[in-house]
This record gives sequence, structure tokens and C-alpha cells, in this order.
Amino acid sequence: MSAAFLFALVGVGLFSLGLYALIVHAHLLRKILAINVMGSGVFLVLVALAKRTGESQPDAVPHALVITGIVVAVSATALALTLMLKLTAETGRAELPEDQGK
Amino acid sequence: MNEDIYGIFLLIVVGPLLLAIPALHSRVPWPRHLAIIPALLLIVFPGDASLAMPWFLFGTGFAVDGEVRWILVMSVAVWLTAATVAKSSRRNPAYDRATPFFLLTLAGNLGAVLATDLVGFFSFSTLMGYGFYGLVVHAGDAEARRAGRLYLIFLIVADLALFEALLLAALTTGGNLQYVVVRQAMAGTSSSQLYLWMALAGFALKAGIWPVHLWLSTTFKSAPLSTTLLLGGVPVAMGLLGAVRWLPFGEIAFYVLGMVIMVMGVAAILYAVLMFFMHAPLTMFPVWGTVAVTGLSVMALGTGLAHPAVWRQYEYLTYPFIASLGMFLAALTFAIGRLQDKRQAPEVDLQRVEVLSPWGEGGMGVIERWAEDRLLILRSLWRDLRLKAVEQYQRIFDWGKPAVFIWGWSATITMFVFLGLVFAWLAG
Amino acid sequence: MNWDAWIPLLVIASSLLPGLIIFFLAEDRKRLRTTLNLAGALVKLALVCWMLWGVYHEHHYETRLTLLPDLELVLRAGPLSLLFLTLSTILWLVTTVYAIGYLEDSPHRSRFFGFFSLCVTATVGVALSGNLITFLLFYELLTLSTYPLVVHRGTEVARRAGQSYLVHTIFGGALLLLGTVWLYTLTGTLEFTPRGFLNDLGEEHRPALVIIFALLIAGLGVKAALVPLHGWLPQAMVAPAPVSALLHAVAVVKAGAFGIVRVIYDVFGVDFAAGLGVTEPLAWLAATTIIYGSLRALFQDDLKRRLAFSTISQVSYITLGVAIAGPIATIGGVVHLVHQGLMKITLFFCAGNLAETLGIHKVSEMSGVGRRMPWTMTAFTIGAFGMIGAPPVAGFISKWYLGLGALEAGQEWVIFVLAGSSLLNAAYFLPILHRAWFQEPQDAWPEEHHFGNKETAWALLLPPLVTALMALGMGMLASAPFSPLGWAQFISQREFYRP
Amino acid sequence: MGALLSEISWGVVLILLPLAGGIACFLFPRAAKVLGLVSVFAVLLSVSGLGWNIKVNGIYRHAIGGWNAPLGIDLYADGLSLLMLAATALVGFGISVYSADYFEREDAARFWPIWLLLLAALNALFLSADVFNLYVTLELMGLAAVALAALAGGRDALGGAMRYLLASLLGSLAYLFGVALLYHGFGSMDIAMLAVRVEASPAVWAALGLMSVGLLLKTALFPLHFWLPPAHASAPAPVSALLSALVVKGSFYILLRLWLEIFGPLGGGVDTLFGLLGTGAILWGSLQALRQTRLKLLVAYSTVAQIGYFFISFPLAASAGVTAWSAAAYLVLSHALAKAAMFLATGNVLRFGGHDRIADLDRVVQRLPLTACAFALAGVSIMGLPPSGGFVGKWLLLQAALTQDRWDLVSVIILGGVLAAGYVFKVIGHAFTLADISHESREVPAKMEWAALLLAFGAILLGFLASPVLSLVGIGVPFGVSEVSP
Amino acid sequence: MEALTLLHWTFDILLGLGLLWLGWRVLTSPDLFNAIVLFVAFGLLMALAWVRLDAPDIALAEAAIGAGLTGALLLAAFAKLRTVEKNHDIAGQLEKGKLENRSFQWWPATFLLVVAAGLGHTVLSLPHYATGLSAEVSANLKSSGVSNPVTAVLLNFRGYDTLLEMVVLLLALLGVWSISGSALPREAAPGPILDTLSRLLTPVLILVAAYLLWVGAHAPGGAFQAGAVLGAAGVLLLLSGWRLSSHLAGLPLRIILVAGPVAFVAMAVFTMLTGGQFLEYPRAEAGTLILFLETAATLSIGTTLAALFLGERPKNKREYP
Repeated sequence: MSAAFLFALVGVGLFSLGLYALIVHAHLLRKILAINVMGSGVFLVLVALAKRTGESQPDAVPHALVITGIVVAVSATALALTLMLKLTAETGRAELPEDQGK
Repeated sequence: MNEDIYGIFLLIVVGPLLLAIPALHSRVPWPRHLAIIPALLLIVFPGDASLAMPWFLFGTGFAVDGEVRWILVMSVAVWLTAATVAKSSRRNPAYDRATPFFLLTLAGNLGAVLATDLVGFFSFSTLMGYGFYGLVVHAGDAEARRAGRLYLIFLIVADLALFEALLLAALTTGGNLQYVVVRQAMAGTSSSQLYLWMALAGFALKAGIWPVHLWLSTTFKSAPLSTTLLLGGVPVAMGLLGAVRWLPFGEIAFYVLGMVIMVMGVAAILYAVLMFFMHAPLTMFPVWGTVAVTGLSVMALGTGLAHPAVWRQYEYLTYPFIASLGMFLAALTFAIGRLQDKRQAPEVDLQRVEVLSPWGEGGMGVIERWAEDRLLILRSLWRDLRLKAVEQYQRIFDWGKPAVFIWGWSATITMFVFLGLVFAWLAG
Repeated sequence: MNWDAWIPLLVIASSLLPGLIIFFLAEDRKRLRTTLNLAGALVKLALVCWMLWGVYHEHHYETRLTLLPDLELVLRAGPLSLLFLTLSTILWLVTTVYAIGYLEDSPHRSRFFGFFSLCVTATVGVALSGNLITFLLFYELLTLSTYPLVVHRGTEVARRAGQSYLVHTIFGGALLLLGTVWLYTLTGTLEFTPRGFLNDLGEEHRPALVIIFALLIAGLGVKAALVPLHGWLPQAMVAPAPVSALLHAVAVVKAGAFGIVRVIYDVFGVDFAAGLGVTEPLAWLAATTIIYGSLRALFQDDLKRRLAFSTISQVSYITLGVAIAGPIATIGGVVHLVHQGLMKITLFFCAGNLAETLGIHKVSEMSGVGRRMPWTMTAFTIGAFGMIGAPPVAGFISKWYLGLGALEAGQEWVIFVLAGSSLLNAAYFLPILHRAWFQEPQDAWPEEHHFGNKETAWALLLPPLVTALMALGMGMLASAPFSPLGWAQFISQREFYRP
Repeated sequence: MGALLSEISWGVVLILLPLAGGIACFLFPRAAKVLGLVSVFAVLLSVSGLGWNIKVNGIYRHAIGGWNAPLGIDLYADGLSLLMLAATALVGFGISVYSADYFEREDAARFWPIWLLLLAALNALFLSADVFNLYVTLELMGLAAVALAALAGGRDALGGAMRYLLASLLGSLAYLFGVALLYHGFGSMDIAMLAVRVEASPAVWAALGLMSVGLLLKTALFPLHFWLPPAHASAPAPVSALLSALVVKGSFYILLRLWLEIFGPLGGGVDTLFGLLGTGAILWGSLQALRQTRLKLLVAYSTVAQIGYFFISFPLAASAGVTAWSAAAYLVLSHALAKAAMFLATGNVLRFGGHDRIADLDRVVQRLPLTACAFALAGVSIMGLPPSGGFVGKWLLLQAALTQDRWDLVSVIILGGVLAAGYVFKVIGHAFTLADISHESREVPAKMEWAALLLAFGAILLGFLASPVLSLVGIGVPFGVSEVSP
Repeated sequence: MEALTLLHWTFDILLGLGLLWLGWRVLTSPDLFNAIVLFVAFGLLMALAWVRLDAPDIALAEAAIGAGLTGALLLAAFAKLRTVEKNHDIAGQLEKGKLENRSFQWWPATFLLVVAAGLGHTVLSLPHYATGLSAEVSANLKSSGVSNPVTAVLLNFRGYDTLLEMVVLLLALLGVWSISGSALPREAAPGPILDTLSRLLTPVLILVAAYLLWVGAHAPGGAFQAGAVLGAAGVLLLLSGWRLSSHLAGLPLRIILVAGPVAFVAMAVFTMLTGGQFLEYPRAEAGTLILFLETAATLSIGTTLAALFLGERPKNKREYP
């Protein structure tokens, strides 16, 4: 057990937590937060496990990937928030219209 | 020789058929007589002739020889008479409608007489049969329709039986259906008995042989004279002709069937005599006459089947006999029909005059109508005078309308049972 | 350049192209449309005649296009193909003339004729198919192109009829597809081969082959209207008369029947099929259909419905003929393909004439119509007698060979079926004839149109007369060298029973 | 000419071209339409170039930045990629032509750049050989798709888009988790390298689970399809066409690629599960489509059903690999064409009549014969009737199923076809009814009708092109070695 | 050494638990506003975790983007949401939002517990030592033109990813603009404090961004971090009421927005025309070229992030009357 695995486990925990919230909560803002938390979890797994090189210098590649991932996350969040606002303006509720599918 | 007579042969058959089309619109004068002329020429024409028609159906042919000429003479005579009789009641508008059927029937008759093989005979006699139907019902009253229906059922059942026989023959001979070939081939095969049964049943139905004569009596009641005249002679003659030509008489001894047929003939004669005495109206006389005479011929056939030697002895008489029989029956019918017509003519014509003659034969019409009324009274009186008992007896044999129905179906069903039995026998 | 390989394709194109062009024509371009239609039909006829001559002299006309890696789209003109092809081509020509007269001034003519041509294309394709997958392709195309014709009138009844048609045919198509693929996985080929291509298959495949046979026959039986798959046919009667004529006489039901012939003779091989024991049940099924159809026809007052049930009955003669599995019965079945087509199309044309000229749709309205329309009714009468099997109309020839074939094959029971069917045919046709010719007309026809001093328009009158005459001629001249009978014998000799 | 064709690295062109086009559209919104059309057409040409290249030289591989696989990212294209690229270019071009008339002014300025970036994303996706790079393209595709889905505005579209976005993000994250596990387990992100290194271990199974779920979610395989109908049904017609025809295929392609290279050889029962889900999709999707009263929803549910067919291939691939995968590939291709045509036709109906209630289609369809024809032809392919691409696909699928005696799948395939016929004809039936005109109608530009028709015609034409297409797909042997043919 | 390890361990465990707890609070806190604030805190804690994981580049990015900008976006959205919901006159919407779904749902929880256990097991089953690609990275670092391995990967080894990344950003902006429509830029009067603050901070932030960009070549930092800082400056300006003047809101703005991707595309074309592979920099000029790319990227990223924060597309009267 090293810090790598500790944080990787934390990442798994965050991923699961986020998924739980995504499923359970109806409010869109909360869902967006959940997605972000999940993303953090995945990033944590990616980076934490990069520390297993046994040297002081961890594997740089996952780091670069996560930076990329963070930017994706913020882009997606921005889009999601905009959509949420527009949808709320249409329906009055920041929730998915329940009459469709699901 | 053949070349010379070629066209005439064709005309004989095709002539009436072609004439039938303009006859629909009555554009041709004297179409009925016109149609008979080629046949007349053929009788007069000396010598034998034959024509092969391999392109027709499965290949058939026409031929004239001494034997055929007998029948031809009879047919021409009967048809000419019928044409003339019909011509005389020209004012009847049903005339024009009947002419095509008359021509079709004529074509069928002549074709059947001339045909040299089974398929030709079958085809033309079928044509004749349906033509007769037209002739029977063209008057259009309910009685005629009922008669026609009955006739049709018998005709179809008869055709089925003959078709069956044909198939058997074709199977045996491998497709050659010349009379001679078939007669010889059928004499020696296992299916010959089935063939005999089928063919006999078919012709019995077609000719109106007792006990399947019923269509005859009903038809006679309602059909016009020109038709009854034909009905009296032609079908019987053709039925007999068919039987003689199809069946291997003189070459095969089939005692059981022969006896059965003889018994049937006797029964027919007895029945006819009985009916003649109980069923008094004059119109029906030819019916019973026909039944009786055909009974006689049936007896002859049965004898031929049971005792081939006898048949061979008298074989040369067959065609003259058939011809004279037909002629006789036609004459009988005609004679009685004329009598009948004399009595009924005013009834028909008066009404027509009234409708058709706008230029006033008023006085005559009134007188004739008066006479007609009297006649009607007389007739009803006469009817009332008939003994109740006679009617009771009559019912035993002929129940009237329901009987027609029952007879029709029972004959059909019997036919099928019969077929089945024979097949079972064959298979076993 | 081998022109022979192109002719089958040209035959297809000769109706496909006009059809496609017609779709885009404006409604009022009547003359151009008519020209296109007739030109296509005539070109096709010429090509077919050319091939008839060629095939008789052992030429080969074959087009091959790759369809799947190991499967080709094969168009081949063999004797059997040509029989059906000729029938379709001639009847297309006749029906086109009729349809031009019939649909005068009705809406959506471009659409109608477009699909009509497609329908013929599909039929021709069915005829020319050289393997099962090509057959399947055109068979389905036929389904698709006839559907719009069935629902052409656009009424609620028509829509329901179309639905029923689809339910049946799609279902059938699915079974056919399944059978075809299955067969392919077993054999690796689908090429129609004289006397079948299954002979080398091992014993262990027999149960599978029986099921495949059942699947194929069920798929084809829908169009051939085998009981109990016949439900769509009477309903499809709502379509305009030319469509009914085409549907019942040539295209749809015949495609099914033709397919059955193909499956038995060129896929399984008749001896092999008989060895499997599948032909006998099929014969019984066909017999049941024959009797059932006739019985139902007895009780229909609607003329076209009566004819439809008659079709159900009559088409099964073909199936019966091939299922008897003997050389003579086969001739009967195959030749009935043509005979029934001509006779039934005549009847439908006449029914259409009555409806169009006098507004008559029911048998009970037909009293005395023979006097008003003698020519039409003459044609009708010939057709009806043909159906009954009276000589010398073509139907007699079919029945003759069927009966003879049955006796030869030792299947005497078939005779009863034939006899019973003839009786029933008479029972439902003769009353019509009687009524038309011998009963007094009613005071007024339901909806009368006048065409000068003619009984009806020329375009309506000629087609039934032509087809009736052909039916008559084919019966009378059955022994002539190029008669359908002669050709059927030729087929039987060359393809089915060559030693 | 040939030298020039093989000189140019067409794969790179395929990515950069739409990218540049998209940026140009963004910069010059007034010229967006022209720029867009030109770009898409150029992409079409480039795909031909790549096709030529692959046909001549075999597999296409391009090491980006000159760094080779584990460190850098490789572009990779074999027959399968080519098939997807070609489908994208063809369908994309058809939809573009349609969109040129569909979107006007401001809408066009919004649509074109996003669509071109989507095209770039799709091309990049089909060309990528790196699992993380695939993640980025997946995200790119997802965001573009969502942005397009929301284009119509309004409650339904926004709701659908929102749901779609959430599903898409969730799917991406699950996929990314899988990527993390694969990378840390085996030290590479290149698919080919992973294929060599991977061996059965918890990391692989977890990666398989996560990536599958993520990609299935994006592919909308039953029961993860819940987001698809609302999103596809409420978007503008060309967008629905893009989403149904192409976007869904993107994630399916990744799954297929990973399965073929990495997960498939490991065995396990996942293929059976895919088969079951596929079965469920076919049945459920078809039944739902039958129940719909709105045309667009019907078409959308039809997509749900058709996706099921792709997954039927997985259980069949075990012993009839080439046939089953060829079937899947062919179905993907023909579905892309047919479904695009269907949605475009629906768009025409909607524009003409202002509604898409099936029961009231009557004259709408009658007065748009080309559109009706397009719908019908596309329907033929969807139903799997011959001659059409759908038929070829189903034929191969049935063949694969029958050689293995998989009667359950055989019956599902057949039943699916019958049900499809049911819903297609439910619509077509209305082309012939006589109901009165009950609405104001709006002109539909001819280009829009023809675009739909030509796409549908393409789906039909595919029925005749199976041999060349499948031989192209076989370049690089993406489906493994052929089993012995029957 | 022992003590240090123990200290590290304790710290790491506490940090991990803290992350989990904060994550849980973010997702379950009854008040949405609180949740957002907690999320920002969560982001900061994440940054701490990155530092502990020897990932200072990510820590910077997380602090700037994950916590800072995302937080700003969330808060802005929250504020707008409140307005929207007020407009819809559904009183208590937010209150409802607070109270919604407080009950614990067992089925998903159990399911996810199983998933988490499975994933945990998987993670633990991975080899304890794995070098990944670090060997390759260090081997090729010299020829990459930069000495910070993360920057080398981002801009050189996997520069293609970054190119697509820029496109993702652009696409997000396109999406946002497309969805939320356009509005005329309207200057708002800022509060005095904010105004002063922004005036003071903006130049500083720009300087910081430039530094980060420059330093990224050999130390933690780089285009994304610099861009994020630049974006933060933009956000600050926007918050203080500053709006882009309308004649700059058209093409000029868009050019800056696409500068990053365009630079990449240009680079790609250039490298290919000079006979190399796609994005294969000539070894000698690699550093310079990367810097050029990063500059363009930074500009774009910063502007895009700020534009995302603004939401609506700044309207240009000439182009969209």
C-alpha cells in the first residue's frame, strides 16, 4: 500500500459517489456537480497510479492526459450549465422533463 | 379427295360457330338454315373422306363414312325441322337470343358425329350440351330455369364421368384416342371395367336414360317446340352413338355390367309405361316415349356387353338403328308438339300481337282472347277431373320440385360413391 | 461483346426505365405516358420473342452480377423462365391497354403506372431469376411494388386490404428468407439446377431439408394463396380492376406458384423432394385449397370476391400439378400457369368492364347484362368455361394433364379433387352466366356510362376479347408447336425429366 | 496521379480539412454554407484518396509528430476504418446538401461550424489508434452532437439535449476510467500494443466492463437507450440524421475496434450479454416504434432497434467471425444511409405540414412524392428486404447464425425484420389515404427532397455492391482470418 | 525518515478522507449554494492532492480551472438559475432543490458499493511498480524542445491530443453560444471595490499568465495554466462590468478565439509541407515552435474561458442585425 494506491482508491470512491449522486438526484445542477466529482475521481486514479515508477519522478504521460481531461471537463460543464439554464427558462424547473423516456 | 372436302368439313363445324356471332345481332337472314347447308352437302357428297387435325386439342380428326352418314342424315333432318319450326314463330323476340345457342348446339352435334376420336367427341358433345342448356332456358320463365339447372347438373356430372373415362383411356393407350385404338386397348386392360362404368354412366346421364332421366321430363314441360323436338331426338341418339363408339362392344364380355344394364333397360320401359298411364298430359307423352325407347336401346347395349357374340352378329345394324331411333323420337315429339302448339298458340301469339302490333288488329285480338279464355277454362276443368289417386301414385315417382333437387344431388353423390368403390376395387 | 448476356437485363430494363420515368411525369402528360408504357411493353415482347426462338435452338441468355461475395444475381432465360416471362409480357401489354382505358381521368395515374411497371419488372425478374437469391430479391420487390397498387384507391377499406396484404407477404417473405439462408449455409449454392442441387447432401440433413422445404413453401404459399395463407387475396379486391387482373392472373399469385415450381424442380429436384416425402403433403394442401377456395366462392355475391376465391382455388392447380411429382402432371401444372393467367385476367377485365360501364359489382346485379354488353359477356363466358374445364378452352388442357398425371403417378384421389372442383366451379360460374344471358335486365343499371353506340370503350373491350380468344386458341391449338402446352412439354423434357 | 494520391497523407487531410472548414465557418458566418459544402465535398474526395491509398498500399499508418506508438499517437486506417469514413463522408455530404436549404442565415451560422467540427471529430475517431485519443474524439463528438441536438431550442429539444449530454459525459468518464486501468495495467495506449500485451486480469475485465458500459451508453444499446429517442426526435431533421446515422456509430466503432483487437480474444461471456442486449434492443425498439404516434419518435425508436442488430454479431463472431463482422459492418453502413434518409424525409414532412403526427400525414406525403419515395426506399433497407444494404447485412447475419444453429438469434433477426416492416408501412400506408388537407403547407426545396432520396437510393444500391464493399472492408484483415466457408 | 513517512501517511489519509467527505457533502448538501462553495473547496483540496502526487502541473490547472473557473461558472449559473426560476414564479423552487432527495436510496447505493468494491479490488490488483511510459518520455525529452516532461507530452509527444483539446474548448463555446443565443454587450456599472480590484488585479494576472507560459517549458506551468489565469482575469473584468466593445466583438474576437487551433493547424500543415509527419517539429526549432503554439493556445484558452463565463455571444450589429 502506497500513496499511489491510497489516492487511487479515493478516486474510485469519488467516482462511485458521483455516480450515485448522478442517479439519485433530479436537480440538474447537482447532476453536473456529480459529473465533475466523478471526473475528479477518474483523474485521481490516473495520476495516482502514475506514481508507481519507484522513482521521485512520476510518469508524466498521465499528467498530461489529466490536464487535457480537466479542460474537457470545464468545457462540458460550461455547456451543461448553459443547457440547464435554457431548459429551466423553458420549463421552469431545473430538471429533466419527466415525460420523456426514462 | 381429302383436299376437296377439306373446306366443307371445316365449314360444317366452324360455320355455325361463326354464324353465332352475327346472329347475336340478328344481322344474317336465315342463320339456322344457313348453318345446316354444309352438312347437307356432306350427305350428298359421295364417298368417304377423312381429315386429320393434329393441331386441334390433342390432335383429332373428322371423318365421313357409311356409318357416320346415317347419323348425319338423321341430324340434318332433325335440325332442319327444328330450324323451320323455330322460324315459324318469328315474332317471338326470344328467337334471336336462341339462335346463337341453336347454332352452338348444332356445331356441337355435327362435330361429335364427325369426330374420329374420343376427345373430339367429348369436346363437341360438351359444346352441344351447353348449347342445349341455352336453348332450354332461353324462354326465361321459372320453370325453364329449373329445368335448365337440372339439365346442367346432369350434364356436368356426365362430363366428369366421361372425362374420367377419357383419362383412363389416354393412360392406357398412351395418348392415342382414336375410337378403334381405344376400343382395342380397353378390351384387354385391368382398368377397362372402370372405363366402362364411367363411360356408360356418362352417356346414360347425357342421353337421359332411366333412372337419370329426370331432366328430360322437366325440360319438356317448359321448352318451346323447336327445342323439345331436338331434345327428343338428338341427345338420345348422341348418347347411344357415344356409347357405341367408346365402348369395346363385341370385344369384351362383361357379364355383370351387361346384366345390370339390361335390368335398367327393362325397368326404364316399365317405368315409362307406368308413367304414361298415370301422368296423362299429352305434352309428356314424348318423354315417356323417349324413356321407353331408350330403355330398349339400353337393353340392347346390355346384351351386347353381356354376350359379345350377339353384338357382333347385329353390329351392322347399330348405326341405322341409332339414326332411326333419333328420327323416330324427334318425329314423335314434333307431332305431339304441333298438337300442343295448336292449342297453345293463341295464348302466346295473342299477347305478342298486342304488344308488337301497334297498327290495330284489335278486332281479331279480342276474338282470339275470348277463345283463349274459354280454352283456359276447359283446361282447368280437365285438370280437375283427374283422379286424386293418380296424383298420389305420381308422387311416388316424381315428387315435383323438391324431387328435382334431391334427384340432382343424389345422382351426383351416387356418382362419387360409385367412383370411389371402383377405385377401391381397382386398387385392391 | 456478347449480346446474349445483355438481353435478360434489357428485358428487365424495358419496364423498369419507363416505370421510373413515368413517376416523374405530370398527371396530364397522358400521351407520353401511354407511349412509354406501350413502347416498353412492345420492346419487351420483341426481346422475349427473340429469346424464345433462341432458347428453342439451345442458345443461352444469362446475365450475372455479383451480389454478395459468393452469390451472384443471375438472370437466365431457360424454357421455364420464358414460359412465365412470355405470359407476363403479353399480359402486361394487354393490361396496360386496359388500364389506360380504365383509369381515364382518375387521379394519381403517374403513380399508378409507375408502380404498375415496377410490378411487371419484378414479375419479369421473378421469371428470369437464375438462383434463389435473385428470386427472393424480385419476389420482395414484387411485394413492395404491388402494395401501392392495392391501396391505390386510398379508402379505408383499401388501406386495410393493403395492411392485410403486407402482413401476409412480409411474413411470408421472412420465412422465405430464412429458408433461403438456411439452405445456403447447408449447400453453399443457390443456383437453380435442373433436377435440383441437393442430391449430394448427406443423409443427416434430411430433417433440416424438410423444414427448409416447409419454410420455402410457406413463404411462397402466401403469394400463391395456399390455404391458410390466402387471407389477403379476397381483401385485395378493392384495388382497381387492372390491378386485380394483374395481381390475380399474372404477377403476385403466379410469382408464388412459379416459385413453388422452381423450388420443387430446380432446388430440391422432384425425385429428391418425393424421396423426402414432402410433395405428398403439399399435394394435399393444394387439394384442400382447391376445394376450399371453390366452396368459399360459391357464397360470394361480390363478383370480384367470387373471382378472387376462384383464383385461390385455381392457382393451387399449379401447385397440385408439381406436387404430384410426375412428368405429365407437371406439364399440367406448368401449363396451367399460363392458362389460368389468361382465363382469370379475362374474367377480371370483364368484371372491371361491368363495374366501369354499368356500375355492377355484384353478381345479383348482373341480370340480363349479356344483352347490354354481349361482347364482354362472351369473353367472360369463355373464361368461365375455361375455369370449369370445359373443352376446348385452355382450362380443359390443364385439367386433362393433371388428371392424367395423377393417374399415371398412382394418385387417384386427385381425380376426386379435380372432379369436385370442376363441379364447384360450375356451381359458382354457371349461375353467373345464366343470370347474365337468360334473365331479364332490371329497370336501370346501378351507374351507367355511355360510350356512343359501343357497349363500352375500345380500350376496355379489346383486352378481354384478346385474352379470351387466346385462352380459346391455346386450348384448341394445344398441339401446335409453340403452344403453351408444347412449351410445357419442352420444359418437362429438357429441364425436369431429362434422363 | 497514382503517385500523388499515395503521396499525400490522406488521413491527416481528413482530420484537418473539416477542422479548418469549421474554423472558417466560425470566422465567416455569412459564408458558412458555401464553406461548409466545399469542405464536406473535399472530405468526400479525400476519403476516396484514402481509399485509393489503402487499396494500393494496404493498411494506412501515420505516426503523428514522428514519435512512434507508445509515446506518440498513431493514425491507423484499415478496411473497417475506411468503411466508417466513407459512410461518414457520404452521409455527411447528403445531409450537408440538405442542410444548405434547411438552415437559413443565423441558424446556418450556428449549424455549419459545429457540424464540421463534428465531422472532424468523427474522422479523427475512425482514424485513431490510441485509446486516450479516442476518448478525446469521443468527447469532441459528444459535445458537438449535444450542441447540434439543442439547436432547435424549445422544451423538448433542450430536455433531450440535456439528457444526451449527461449520458454522453457519463459514458466518456466510464470509458476514461477503462483507459486509466488499461494504461496502468499494460503501459500503453496504442491499441495494437495493448492487443499484444493484454492478458486476462482484473484490470482488463474491469476495463472491459467500464468501457463497454460507457460506449454502450453512447451507442444507446438497450437498456441504455433512454436518452436517444428524446434527443433524436426533437433535434432539427438534419441533426437527427447526423446523430442517428453517424454519431451513434462512432462509439460503436470504438467498441468494435476494442473488441476485435483487445477484448474479443480473451473470451468470456460478454459477447453473449451483448447478444442478449441486442435482442432486447431489436424487440423493444421495434415494439416502441410501432406504438409511436409521431413520425420522428418512430424513426428514433427504429434506430434503437437497429442498433440491436449490430450487437447480434458479437455472440456470432466466436465461430463465424468474418461473416458476422462483415454483417455488422454492412448493417452499420446501410443503416447510416437509410436512417439519414428517413430523418431527412421526416424533416421534409415536418416542414411541409408543420407536424409529424402519423395519423394525419395523409396529403403531406402525397404531395411530396419524392420524400415518400425516399422514406419507402430507406424503409426497404431498414426492413432488410432485398435489394438493399440492410438485406445484405441481414443475410450475412442469418448465415452466421444458421451455421451455428443459433435459432434464438435467427428468430430475433427475422422477427425484427417483420416488426420493422410493421412500423415502416404504418407510415407508408398514409401515403395513399384520401383524407382532406388539414394544414397550411410550406414549400419544400427540391434539394431537400433529392438529398433524402439519393441517400435512400444509396442504401438500396448497397444491396448490389456487397462484393466490392466487403473486399474493401477486408483490407488489413480487421475481422481476423476467414473461417472455412460452407 | 520514519517520522516523515508516518507524517506523510497521516496527511495522505486525512487528505483522502477529506476529499471523500467533501465530495459527499458537495453531492448531498441540502443547499445548492453551499454545494457549489463546497465544490470549490473540494477543488482546492484536489489541488493539494495533486501536489502530494508530485503533479504540480495538474495542481496548477486544477486550482485555476477545476476549482476557480468551474466554481465561477457554477456560481454564475446558480445566480442566473435563481433569476430564471423567479421569473417562472415558482416560489420555493430552490428550497425544493435544497430538500430534494434527501432520503437515502438503497438500491443504487448497494449497487455502487459493489461497483466501488470491484473497482477498488481491480486497482489494488495492479502491479505495484510500473514505469508506464516514463522511460520513453525521459529518453526523448531532449529532442522534444522542452525540459518539462508534462509540457513535452502535451505539446509534442501527444500534441495531437492537445490540438483536439483546443477544438473541444472551441466547440464548447460554439455550443454555448448556439444555445444561449446572442446579446448586445452591455456595460454594467461595477461596484467600487470590484472595480478597483479588477483594475489592480488584471495586469497582475496577465503577467502571471505570461510567466506561467514561459516557465512551462522547463517547470510546472504551460499553456493551459496560463490560459486559465488569463481566463480568470477575463472573468474578473466581466464581473466588474467590463464588456468588449461591439466592434471588437465580431471577427477580431473570433480570430483570437480560434488562434490556438489555427496555430496548430498551421503548424500541422507547415510540418507536413516541410516533409515531416503531422506535427513533427524540426528538432532544432522545436522549443520555439512550441512556445509559439503555446502563446496562441494561451490566448485562445483564456478568451474562450472568459467567453464561456459570459455565456451569450457578444452581438455584433454589423453581422447580425
